[in-house]
Amino acid sequence: MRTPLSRRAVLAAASAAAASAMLPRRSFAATKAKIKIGLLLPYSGTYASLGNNITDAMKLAASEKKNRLGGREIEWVAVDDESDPAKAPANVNKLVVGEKVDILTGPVHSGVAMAMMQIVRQEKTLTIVTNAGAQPITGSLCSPNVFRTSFSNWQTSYPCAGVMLKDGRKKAVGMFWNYSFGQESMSAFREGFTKGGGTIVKEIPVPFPTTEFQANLSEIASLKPDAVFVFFAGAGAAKFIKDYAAAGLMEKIPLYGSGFLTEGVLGAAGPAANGIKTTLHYADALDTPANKKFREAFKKATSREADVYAVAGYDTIHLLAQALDKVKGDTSAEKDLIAALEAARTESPRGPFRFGKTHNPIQNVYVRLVKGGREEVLGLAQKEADDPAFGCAMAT
Amino acid sequence: MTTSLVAVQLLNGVEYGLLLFLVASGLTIIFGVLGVLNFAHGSFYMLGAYLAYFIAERTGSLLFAALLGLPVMVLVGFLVERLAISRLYARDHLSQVLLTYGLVLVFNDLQRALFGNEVHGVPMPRALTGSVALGEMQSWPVYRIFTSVACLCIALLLRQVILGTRFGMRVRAGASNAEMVEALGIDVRKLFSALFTAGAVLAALSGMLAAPLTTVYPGMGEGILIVSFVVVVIGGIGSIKGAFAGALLVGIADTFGKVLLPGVSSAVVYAVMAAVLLFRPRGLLGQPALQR
Amino acid sequence: MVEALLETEALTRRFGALAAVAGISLRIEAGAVHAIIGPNGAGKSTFLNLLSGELKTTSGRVRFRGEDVTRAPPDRLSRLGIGRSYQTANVFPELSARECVWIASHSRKDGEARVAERGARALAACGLAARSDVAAGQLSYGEQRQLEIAMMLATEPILLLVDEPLAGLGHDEARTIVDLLREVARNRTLVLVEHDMDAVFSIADTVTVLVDGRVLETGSPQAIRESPRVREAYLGEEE
Amino acid sequence: MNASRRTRVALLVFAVALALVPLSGDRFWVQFAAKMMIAALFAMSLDLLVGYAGIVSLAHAAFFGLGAYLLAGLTNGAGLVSPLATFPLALAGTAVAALVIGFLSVRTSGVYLVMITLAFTQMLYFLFGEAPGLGGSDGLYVAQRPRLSAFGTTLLDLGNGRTAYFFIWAALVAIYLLLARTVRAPFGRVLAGIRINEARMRTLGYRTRRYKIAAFVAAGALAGLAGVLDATLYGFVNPAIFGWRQSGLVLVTVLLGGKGTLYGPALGAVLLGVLEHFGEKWTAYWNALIGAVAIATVLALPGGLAGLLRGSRG
Repeated sequence: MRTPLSRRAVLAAASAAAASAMLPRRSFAATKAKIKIGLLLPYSGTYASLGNNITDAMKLAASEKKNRLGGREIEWVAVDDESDPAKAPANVNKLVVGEKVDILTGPVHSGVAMAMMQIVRQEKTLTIVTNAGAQPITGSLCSPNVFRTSFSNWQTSYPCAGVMLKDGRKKAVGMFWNYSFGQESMSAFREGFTKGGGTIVKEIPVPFPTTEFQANLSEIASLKPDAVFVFFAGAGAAKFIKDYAAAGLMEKIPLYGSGFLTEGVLGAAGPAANGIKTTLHYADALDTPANKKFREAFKKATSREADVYAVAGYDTIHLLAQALDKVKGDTSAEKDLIAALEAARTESPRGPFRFGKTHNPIQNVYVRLVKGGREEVLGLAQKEADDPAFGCAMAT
Repeated sequence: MTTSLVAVQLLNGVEYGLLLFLVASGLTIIFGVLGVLNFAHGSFYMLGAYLAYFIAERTGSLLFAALLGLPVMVLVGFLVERLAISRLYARDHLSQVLLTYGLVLVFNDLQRALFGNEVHGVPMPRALTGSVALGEMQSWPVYRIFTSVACLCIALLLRQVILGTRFGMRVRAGASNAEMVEALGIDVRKLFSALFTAGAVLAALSGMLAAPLTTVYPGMGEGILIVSFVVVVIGGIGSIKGAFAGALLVGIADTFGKVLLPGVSSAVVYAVMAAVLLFRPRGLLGQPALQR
Repeated sequence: MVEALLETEALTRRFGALAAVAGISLRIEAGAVHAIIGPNGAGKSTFLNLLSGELKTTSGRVRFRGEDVTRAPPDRLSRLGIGRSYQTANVFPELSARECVWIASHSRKDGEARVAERGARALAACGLAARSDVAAGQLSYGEQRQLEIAMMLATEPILLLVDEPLAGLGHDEARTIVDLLREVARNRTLVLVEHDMDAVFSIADTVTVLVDGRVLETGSPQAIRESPRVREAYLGEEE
Repeated sequence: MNASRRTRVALLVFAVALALVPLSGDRFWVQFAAKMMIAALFAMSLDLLVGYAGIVSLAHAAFFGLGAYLLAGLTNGAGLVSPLATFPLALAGTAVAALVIGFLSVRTSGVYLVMITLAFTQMLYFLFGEAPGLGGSDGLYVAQRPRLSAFGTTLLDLGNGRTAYFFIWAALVAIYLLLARTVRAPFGRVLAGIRINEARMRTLGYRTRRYKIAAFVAAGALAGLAGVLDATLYGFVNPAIFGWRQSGLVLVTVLLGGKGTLYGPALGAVLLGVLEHFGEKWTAYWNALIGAVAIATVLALPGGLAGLLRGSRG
């Protein structure tokens, strides 16, 4: 029942964007007014800490730019999306139609992102996705006015297959939360693993957000694979890691996953997490000047540790600053602004960053290992990984 | 599935069921005697878990957390009953659903304000960190055995209290006929207040016991609440024995559902409940129509 | 011999170990006023509830106009022509008297005009015509009893099961009800459970005495009054 | 009588005022008001069940969700665009689901009914969230908004915000009038009798279960209509609309507004909508605010807003 966006609709959208760029510009005075940036992020519920980190990192980046983008002062408008897709259309409208934000950023939850895409593709609002990794955002639903500074689910899980195969693990069990994030991660891993000659013995979908894993752990123990690939995040990930270790499986069957398995949960999981290998486009421990500078500044500003979510927020503002400087803050020059963003480059805390054809990041994906309760960077899993852009007309 | 795997899964199911029973027992007592459908029961579970985390992190001891946390929950349970629930006894189910639903929203935000949104781990007591081998691949953490035994002990204790004490006799009388209890000159107000508090404490205690296994996170009360409702309804509302049977049934059905029917496993327990209600509209061990 | 309108055969209802009704076999003859008396806890109300289908029988049978209705639910029995009124007035307190009888009457759907007319007739027959707009909950205790009977009549029953219609009423109110019942019973069959012996003996054609869920004796009021067994088991206790 | 006339005048003024909202020209407020109206319709449909038939169901969000998903499915899967086809089909589908769920649920009563309806809601929630082919957890787009054309001209295009607004307005007014009539009609009075004393209704000869199922189906179908309108307005459906919290929220709406009045729950929907919109700016803890409002209503205002307006407390 999913609706792949027809090629014609994308072209229509693209040409409409082009057409509106040729409309008479708004008066110059208008462009000198404050630039309104909408934040559609969760500030309550399970993902609130993600929303807060993204927001604070954006504000940190803005302060490094003296709170001005393209010469215009920034006005932030935040809406708590509660990660509730049922309320998402109304919340997006609040920002896009009600507040008439110049640029929309967010969200964390991909269900919310889907509601957002529906509206911003119609309204042509310049939108930067700061977390949600759903494939369609830069795939079948891609749109010239939508960029993403975080990741696509594919990018976080496909490279993991290569890492496992390189470690000599040919027989794997996959276990994932049965919602789109988990499903897309699993299918990316499956693609990479089978392509590289591995066999997936069994895929175990677990209802989201259930955290009762005992039955499936016993099943894994009886299947005796070479390794296990999992997708869990947040509280579920912490619980899974503890259960996996407590069942005595950690020493016998190595655990792999997309980086979200260990992001933000190492404290809660404790020593149980030692030995887990994951792939992600960032690692707290990345030893680069940009990362060190960023982490120190974030700590100073918020007295919290930065994380992968904060990085996306931070980069969003720096990329926007570049592009808006180029068009001198004129957000009505849509076509130029989009072109400027497409050309923007940044030496992000995560490494070199640029947008690909579908407006998804092209970025390094790292191999990380938990050791002594801390994440270590083992090296690159994939250099300058680009998303395969399933069904995006802009890719060609 | 091999026989040994079936046995292991059965063990998993029973272990899960025992924890469910502990949460559901308070719910079923409160409903059976007070006639109140308490949606806030999951919030008490969550509060218990958060208290365990909060105190254990500062004192380093889960036992200490329980000793310090349970009195707090006695106070919370007592206040909630006095200030809100006690005004509902004569009211319809709709009012109860709404008031306790409102409590859920309030408690969720209270948790947010007091403890934040992060996921927290609670370390197991050092004496219980080991594990025993279970088959060639898997091992069984001692703490899980401990919680199972603890749940079983509490179940037996409950049985003893209900069948063997004056308080228990009043509770049984109250469950079958509240007016009679009043006629017998028992102070119903005090009885109800004590029972509600006991239910809240039982829920919190389950949360504390479970905390090292589940980690502590926002919204953890709601998942368990819904499953506990299923347990209570399958067992027959008001019946502790029924809750025990229901909890084991749900635990085992859920465990095997996950293995045999992946992808639709979440619907399994609800299907079991619907099936039970079709044949026994008042649950496995439910009383025929309470006059309420 | 007059045809039996309703017949029970070893009708039994247990609550756990207690048999509230223990094997009652009884014939209710068409057109009769059949009173059922007995000390408290004799199983009178339980017996009525079995006849009206509100309680399920444990064993035994009930036949109504020759048809086995043992397992029939209350709504079906009502539609077959068994009406029921209650010990404590069981009206709809929030609705007006007119609405109460309307609801009763509407259960036989045969056009709004007839429904309304039947309701009005029942109200008038029970002497409540002037009180039809008063909320049932606001009526006096006696009037609520009258309304109970009016509601029952509005369903045009053949057999009326009336449970303690006089309980808690003053002398005058009780007389009104007795007169009403006598009037009602003229062309219907009435099963009456009642404690007030004067009332029972003044209107009943047949009296059955229940003790401990069993039939002690059945006979004419005269025969019952004179039965030594009844005197011993029952009447002796009452005053 | 006087009070009810005042209510009627107030409702008329309110309906006219709603009809004038699009004149403001502000698309956001038009859409905001449209959302309120859908919520009002949804709450009114539940009031038929809760306030009149006395059935407390937690399955109501499921019917809202089914209506929305059916519209999306019929549009995407079968390519149906005309509301003349999609609306009746979606409503019929919801009604059938309500018939099945109602049939199974009204076998029980009271708390058991609350629980079994909760179970059905959860089952559907998981089904739409996980089963392949139903859109999954991210939801679905409605490929084309309902549009009615004949002879090459478009008669009704619900993709147009203003047209959709008036359509929703008309649906709300029509359903209010229909429900107001229904609850005064014999059917509604029998439902009231069942709510007050079901056992007595049975001894009066009513097959009460049939009436309850009928109420369940009618309320479910109208909830489905609210869902269809929601999907029409936003063009997006997501399994989150099935959750038990949504069912709980609409119950709060009904009680806050005053059950058994129809217009009360509609008012409740407006109040909660406004509270949500502004409360969120005012405090990060506005969920607790809604919780507090629910608690206060139960404890202090059993008659809800409608009771307050009528000057009585219940």
